[in-house]
Amino acid sequence: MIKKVLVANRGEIAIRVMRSCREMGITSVAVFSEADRAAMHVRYADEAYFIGPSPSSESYLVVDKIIDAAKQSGVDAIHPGYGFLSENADFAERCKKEGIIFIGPSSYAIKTMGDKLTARKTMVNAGVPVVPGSDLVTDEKDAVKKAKEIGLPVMVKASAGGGGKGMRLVNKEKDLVSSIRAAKSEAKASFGDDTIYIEKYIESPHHIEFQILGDHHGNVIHLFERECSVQRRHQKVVEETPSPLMNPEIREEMGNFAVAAAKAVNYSGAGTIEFIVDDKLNYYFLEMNTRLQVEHPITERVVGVDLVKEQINIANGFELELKQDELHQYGHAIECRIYAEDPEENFMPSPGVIRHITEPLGLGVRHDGYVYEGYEIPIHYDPMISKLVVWAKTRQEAIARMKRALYAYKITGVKTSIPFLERIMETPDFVKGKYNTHFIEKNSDFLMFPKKHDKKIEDVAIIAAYIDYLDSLEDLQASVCAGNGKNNWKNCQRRLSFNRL
Amino acid sequence: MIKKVLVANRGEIAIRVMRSCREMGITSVAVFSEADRAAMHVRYADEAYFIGPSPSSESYLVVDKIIDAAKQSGVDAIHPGYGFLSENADFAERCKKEGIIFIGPSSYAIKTMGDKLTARKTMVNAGVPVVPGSDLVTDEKDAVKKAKEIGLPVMVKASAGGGGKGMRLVNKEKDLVSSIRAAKSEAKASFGDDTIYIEKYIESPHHIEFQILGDHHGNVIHLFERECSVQRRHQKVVEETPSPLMNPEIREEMGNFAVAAAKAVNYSGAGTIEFIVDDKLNYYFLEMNTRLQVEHPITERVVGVDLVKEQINIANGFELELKQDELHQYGHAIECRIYAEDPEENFMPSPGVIRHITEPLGLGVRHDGYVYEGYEIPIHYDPMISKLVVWAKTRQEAIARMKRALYAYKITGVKTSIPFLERIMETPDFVKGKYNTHFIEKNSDFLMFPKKHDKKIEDVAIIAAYIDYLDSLEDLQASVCAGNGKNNWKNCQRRLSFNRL
Amino acid sequence: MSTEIKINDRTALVEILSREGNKVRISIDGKQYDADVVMVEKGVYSILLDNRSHNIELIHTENKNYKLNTYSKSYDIEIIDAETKYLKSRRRDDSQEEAVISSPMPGKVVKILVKVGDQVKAGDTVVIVSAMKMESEYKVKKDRIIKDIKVKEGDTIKANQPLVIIE
Amino acid sequence: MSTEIKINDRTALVEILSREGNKVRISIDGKQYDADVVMVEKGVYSILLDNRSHNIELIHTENKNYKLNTYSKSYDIEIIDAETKYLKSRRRDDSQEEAVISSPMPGKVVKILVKVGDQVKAGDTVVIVSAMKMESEYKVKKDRIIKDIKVKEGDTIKANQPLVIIE
Repeated sequence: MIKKVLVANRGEIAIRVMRSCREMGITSVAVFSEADRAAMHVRYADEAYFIGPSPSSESYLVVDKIIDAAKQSGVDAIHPGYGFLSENADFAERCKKEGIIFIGPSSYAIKTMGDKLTARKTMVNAGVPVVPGSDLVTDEKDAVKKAKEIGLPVMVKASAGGGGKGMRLVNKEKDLVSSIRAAKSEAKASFGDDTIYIEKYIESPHHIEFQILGDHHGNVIHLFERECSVQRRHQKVVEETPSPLMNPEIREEMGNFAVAAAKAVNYSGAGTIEFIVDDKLNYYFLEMNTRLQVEHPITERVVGVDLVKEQINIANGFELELKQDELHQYGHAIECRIYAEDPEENFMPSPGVIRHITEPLGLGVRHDGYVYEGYEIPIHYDPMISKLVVWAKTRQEAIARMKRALYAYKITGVKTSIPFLERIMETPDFVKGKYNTHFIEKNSDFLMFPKKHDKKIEDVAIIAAYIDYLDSLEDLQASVCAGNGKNNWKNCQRRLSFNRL
Repeated sequence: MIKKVLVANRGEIAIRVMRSCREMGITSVAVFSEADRAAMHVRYADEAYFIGPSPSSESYLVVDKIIDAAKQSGVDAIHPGYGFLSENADFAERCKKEGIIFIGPSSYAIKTMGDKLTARKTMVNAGVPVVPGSDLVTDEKDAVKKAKEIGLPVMVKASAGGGGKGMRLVNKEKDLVSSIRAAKSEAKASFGDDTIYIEKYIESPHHIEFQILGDHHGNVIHLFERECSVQRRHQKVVEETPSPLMNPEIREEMGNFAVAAAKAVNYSGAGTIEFIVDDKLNYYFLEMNTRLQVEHPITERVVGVDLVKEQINIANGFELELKQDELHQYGHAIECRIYAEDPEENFMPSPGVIRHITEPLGLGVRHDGYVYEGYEIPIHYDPMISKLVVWAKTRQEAIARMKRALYAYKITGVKTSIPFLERIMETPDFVKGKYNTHFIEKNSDFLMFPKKHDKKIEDVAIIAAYIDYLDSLEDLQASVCAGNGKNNWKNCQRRLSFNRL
Repeated sequence: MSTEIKINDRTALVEILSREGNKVRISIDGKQYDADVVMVEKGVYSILLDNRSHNIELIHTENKNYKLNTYSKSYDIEIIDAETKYLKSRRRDDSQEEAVISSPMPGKVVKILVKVGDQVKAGDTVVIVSAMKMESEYKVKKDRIIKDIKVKEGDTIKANQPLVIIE
Repeated sequence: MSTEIKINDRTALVEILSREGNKVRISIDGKQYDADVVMVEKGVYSILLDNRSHNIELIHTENKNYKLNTYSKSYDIEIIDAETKYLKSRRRDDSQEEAVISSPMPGKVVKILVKVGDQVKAGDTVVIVSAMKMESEYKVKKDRIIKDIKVKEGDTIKANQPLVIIE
């Protein structure tokens, strides 16, 4: 039985894991870098171990330091959270060698799913649909033949490619030959290798993923889908479940494939099968994330499970108590990721000191964060401050609730993505549930359109600033202790002493 | 359609109502007394109207002032919250006369249910079980006969009684005559009237209430029960749903009676039928609360509804969309009421300034509060600071979650009932779900037993205080601006200016 | 140099042995601790001691007095430095000081049941204070004479403010 | 006496007409307002104006400058009082001041691509700063000469701190 867990992470996910530990009566151990001495995960944990300088490459990513802290603290298990070492097969293997339970899948599963080509082959063997594509080809005629087999539109990609070079989208058969030639010659020029491959081009792609859980006894279940198509620079911004695109038949099909995918690598623990889905609900395996996802709370809310507790129970060797046919999606949940970034300045990161924070509360709102007033968000790590999760009976009500929660969520001191998220909630395509991964690009004008100018609000702002200015001027004058009378000096001291309280 | 609502209340319930208004696109109007200018409900509302001095008898309870504010602001409706004017039939009637929708039942329903004797008679006529009792009797033999009919144990009560005088509990038949005599003579001596009545004494009483909703079209549904037996001085402290005492058959019976009770007064809006229930699951109508209850969130969580939205929809004249046979209880919810009071000093109220607050967050936690850092809890109103509501799949998990949430909930500046609530969550009777309204009395030793002395924690406390002392001493010395050099003076100013930030 | 620190009923002898940044070596009643002490928020300290994470919230009440919460308990702490000792030594040991009736909770004076010069008996209620819908009665413990009344009915009072002076 | 207040690009003429407690009568560009202004938390104001409830959060950034959030928008505000005016008038109107390359975000200097004396062309990247896993390149807008380099690779920098001086 796991009685003590080291959480090899920081920020909101470290605290989220520790919360479940506390509910299970498990002692939690934090690790922290120099920048994180005052971080909330250190304050929340039962114990805390220092593991080195601020850059994660010298602390959170150093296997030896984590293992040292685990041994010093005498934990039974390590929870890796997401990011950092969570999908590091060597780390999982090392834990095993050291006799520490790694709360996650086997290093074999991590490794197999971590390599795209191996993962694709494994899925093909397991009968899971993958994006149709060719093997590598050099011959032009072969390429044309393959492209026709796959069916247009296709992407022609240079095998050695990257950065869009040697890549061609082909919509019409008449362009096929010329595009293949162009791709090959560009690839040759850029990479000195004209090997190419051909992949089906997915129009209007949706990113839909399935949460799965597997135990050590061969049981695997899925906990339905999450729609994650609202992305900026391949970074998820808003997630929801159920997906507005989904229907019960496709959900069951995809869920079954997700289970098959996990079984193909004897998966144990929590994991996610990502699919790319087109508007006609054709779906293809994209990749597997062999860890807890940032967006796991929306599944927790709609299905009614605590995924971290499930992870720990699985790591304990327990059989899954959840049965597939007893699971249901109930209502609708949306997650917004709150980043410390300035939407008005091209999403420039905005680290700094939190001067004031009001967290949104009330019915149907879950808030997983880690910052507090006076906390300085360090420059070294991810800019995510918190995750705002709402639930409601319907999608429409969930959107209204998210707007209400975002309205009440106030942070000063750093810029945040809150105004941008509010705008997403008002975007007609989002409101209608008609969106794909091109959503932010397609709606950028609406999303970036400044709110209408209100002169009265401007005047209210002036009033606040001016009154604050006058009052601090007065305070200052009252406090300036030029100090020629004893009485005055005493007053000064008293005021200083009072200010400190 | 209601587009603008005045919330005739303060504190957490005012904000809770406004949250739902905001989600429905309804403009919310706050009213506030002198003490409440800086209160959160004023900050949260779209508009705010001053209604007089701090004592509620001169502000929140003054019908004319509320009506004035409603007319000035041009609202369509008034939501009374709980307490204050929420069960005032005259206020409901006045709203009607003024053409303002009262979000609550008719004044007839309020009046009928507000008078205990009328309510009892109405329930008897509706076939709802009430606590067996006699009419008023003066004759001793009549009294004995009635008592035997009702069945022992019984309470003999003086009709004019109060404060326990002229009241006798009779367990054995042989004591019946002497007790009746004693009660009569005590009643005569105390009140000059020896009229008595006899009521069945409910041993091990449980306080279980049913949430109901009725619309203007004659539809009434119930949303299952809440167990409210953890009480101190007849004040609820902890509530949960489902009740650990309940079974599906009794639940259905009681639910049907709750619906019948509401129908008997043509009830519209949200209301609560309170029952007294003994260990053998005999249940009797106690009273009806013709308003939203403090503890409504546990029903919202387990049934998945927003009761304030339902209230507003009903007030709009809409038909209930919820159907009895589609409603289910899902999982388990517990509410703890956080009071500003000192459990170690006989629960003495503890108004004052909130110096620091950390609110509990995360999976399955809802927190409805209204205080913030720097806010001064006024002496004029109820000491309730907030309501902590948790949900989990099982009762056991919900208790663990509540403990986790209470652990993380920190308030300094005022004393709170948090340590007492933590103790309740650990009390074996509560953990087993074996408790009735005598719970706190019965377990007072356990509840008040001080936590064990830990010298190391004491030393940690000393370290914190001493370091704080040394650092503020240093600050003070650096800031004392005896002021003989220009440089020094400048430093002083800069420090003061910095302190203000 | 050691300082006396009073924590609830105990008086501890405390000495800082060394301090560098947030690393503090401190001796308390002869026991030596190496603690990592950081004020993370105003009045909130995070202390790591033997890798245990402690959270302490404190309020500086007056002079050198603190009210302090740990997870499990609340403490009253007083720093008895040289100045405090000096002041304490000067304070006359006068147990016959005039007695003051006050309310530990802030609130409103609902009723004053005495007037100056009244002779009251042990257990008599002198003043009633109300806060948050709850009334508290303040009584005398011995037979006394009312010397002075500092408030009137309807007054809003602070905690521990003198209400009635008796002798 | 009126004071000029700059809000984003607008300059408003502001005068307090009367003030009693939190009731303020104020004129802004000739329009008169009766506002109820309360600082409810540090840096957070509640303002009632014609019974509308406004919440304003502000940070005093430097001197008489504020950063300010309302629900719908953020503002930069500067109070231009007599002192500020005096200082501004004294400031030489020197458009040939030395140019400074700085980063509006705090972070870490990842790479410096120039050395003192280098001639750089318009659009050349001079320094790369990273924060929160994101790198930003800072370039010169015109052909320039590198006059001074104030930081070195690996340095942690504050927002708007001078990194490279060009002329």
